[in-house]
Amino acid sequence: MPGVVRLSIDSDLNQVEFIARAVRSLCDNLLGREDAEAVELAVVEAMNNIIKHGYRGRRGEAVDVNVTLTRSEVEVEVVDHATPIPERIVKGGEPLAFDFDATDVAGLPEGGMGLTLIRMSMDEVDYVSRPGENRLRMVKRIAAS
Amino acid sequence: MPGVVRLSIDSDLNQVEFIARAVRSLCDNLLGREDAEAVELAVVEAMNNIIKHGYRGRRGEAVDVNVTLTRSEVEVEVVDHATPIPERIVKGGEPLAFDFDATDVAGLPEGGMGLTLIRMSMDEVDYVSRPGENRLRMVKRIAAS
Amino acid sequence: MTLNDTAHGDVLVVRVEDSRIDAARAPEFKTAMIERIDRGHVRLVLDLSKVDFVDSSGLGAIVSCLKRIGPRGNLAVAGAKGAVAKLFALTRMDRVFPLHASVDDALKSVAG
Amino acid sequence: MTLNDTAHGDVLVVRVEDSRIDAARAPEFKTAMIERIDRGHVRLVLDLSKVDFVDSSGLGAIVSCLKRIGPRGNLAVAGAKGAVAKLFALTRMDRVFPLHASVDDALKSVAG
Ligand SMILES: Nc1ncnc2c1ncn2[C@@H]1O[C@H](COP(=O)(O)OP(=O)(O)O)[C@@H](O)[C@H]1O
Ligand SMILES: Nc1ncnc2c1ncn2[C@@H]1O[C@H](COP(=O)(O)OP(=O)(O)O)[C@@H](O)[C@H]1O
Repeated sequence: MPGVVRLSIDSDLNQVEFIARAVRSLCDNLLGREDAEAVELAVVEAMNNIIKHGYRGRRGEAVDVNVTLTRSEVEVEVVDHATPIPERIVKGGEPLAFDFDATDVAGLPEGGMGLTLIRMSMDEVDYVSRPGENRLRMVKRIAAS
Repeated sequence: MPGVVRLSIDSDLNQVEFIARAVRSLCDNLLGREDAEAVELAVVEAMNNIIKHGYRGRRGEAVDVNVTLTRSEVEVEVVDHATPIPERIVKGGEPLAFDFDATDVAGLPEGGMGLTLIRMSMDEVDYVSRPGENRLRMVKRIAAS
Repeated sequence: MTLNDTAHGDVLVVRVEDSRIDAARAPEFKTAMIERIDRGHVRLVLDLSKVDFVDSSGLGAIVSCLKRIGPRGNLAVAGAKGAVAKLFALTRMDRVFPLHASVDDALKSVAG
Repeated sequence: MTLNDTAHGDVLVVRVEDSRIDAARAPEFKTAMIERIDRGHVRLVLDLSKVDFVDSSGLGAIVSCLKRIGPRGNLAVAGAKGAVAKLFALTRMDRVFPLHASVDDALKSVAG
């Protein structure tokens, strides 16, 4: 029987760590430490993006996180009712965020790393945007033991 | 700035442990181990009661838990839309649940301990029942350090 | 709910392998224990050393086992710690089930 | 965001006392670091030994500090472990900030 917990915070960056902690505790028995940390990073990046870009820092809106735990995977779905991620960015193909010249300090990226980190941290990522609702679904598979 | 997280599960006893784990992780930095365990017990007893007595084991209904973390206290509010706790039980005055004769095995209580445990585990407990909505508010104060 | 049985003379030591005995698991736990009692195991040590959470339903199930045994035998609890030991103390069930630190201590108290 | 400063010759060791450098804290962290750089501390060791989570905004703030220092000095990272070290590796920022196990190692690499 899968575990299903719905979590929700206000669109406030200060609240994101609480979701992070709760999601970590839900994953901890199922995933190893490294995989649980990867899920935490992906969830935090997704929520930060929604709050910063989707709601443009506007508080008082809800960001919802649905966590489903099964024997084989942890699924985290982040739901918002804000501006969606622009389609060209979603469809952006392989990300080049970390393909920078390490010797060119002035040219180092200070941002634009979040979506790439989400893709690298999870096994499956998909994004469905409908009028008034965006759902980012992220799956981490449980390593067979 | 207080942390406010809303959690929700289906009215299914198997889901209660996930709320327990998430609430524990939210309390753990603020409360000591014993106090965090006390909060976990109170939340579990409250949710079990709602599912067993309020919804009479009927699944597919929501049980909501709002956790508010401040510098001075952890507040957990459990909200349901089921049958309320009968008023005579809420108003029952001092509970006598544990005032049993330890030598009379056949007379030992096997149930009726949940509400007493909730009261013993938390610093403040109040219950507000309105048509269609019941709110059990439980507060644990953070020990001054 | 996984239970691990070890016979020590006429005493059966039952170790609970799950970390929780809660309302979701209590019915299954109770059924499994009653089945052992009804097979004639009326001297039991319940080893809770791997359990870190018991709620009132779990405690109620343990009490049921003691009632089922009745005057024929005994049930001792070993290895309860942290929140589990606290629950026995809060409910004053530690007067009914003295808490033994180890299975060995519990075996002595329950031996016929 | 609490930062703890220790001077070692012309190198300033800044230990982050919070367990997270995330999007909520990154602006404050960056302001505090830039303030040190602008006071002339252009050889810095950032001690992350107490930090167990950094997100891309926190990492971006660390990169900003390096840019602010520019060719005048250097910034070395010490004590990054677990998820924090992993983030530097994933983003390949470990090519920019070699990760030093201890503050002592980092001091050697940043000394003028
Ligand atoms: N939830 C979102 N809603 C709207 N736009 C988004 C969202 N997430 C990402 N974006 C857009 O995609 C860009 C890249 O995002 P990301 O890789 O996380 O980097 P960063 O947030 O640092 O800019 C953002 O700058 C923003 O324009
Ligand atoms: N959420 C609830 N909704 C309806 N009735 C309740 C609720 N919680 C408790 N009750 C009533 O109060 C009684 C005492 O509850 P409790 O002390 O938790 O013991 P138990 O659940 O073991 O009976 C229950 O038997 C039930 O009749």
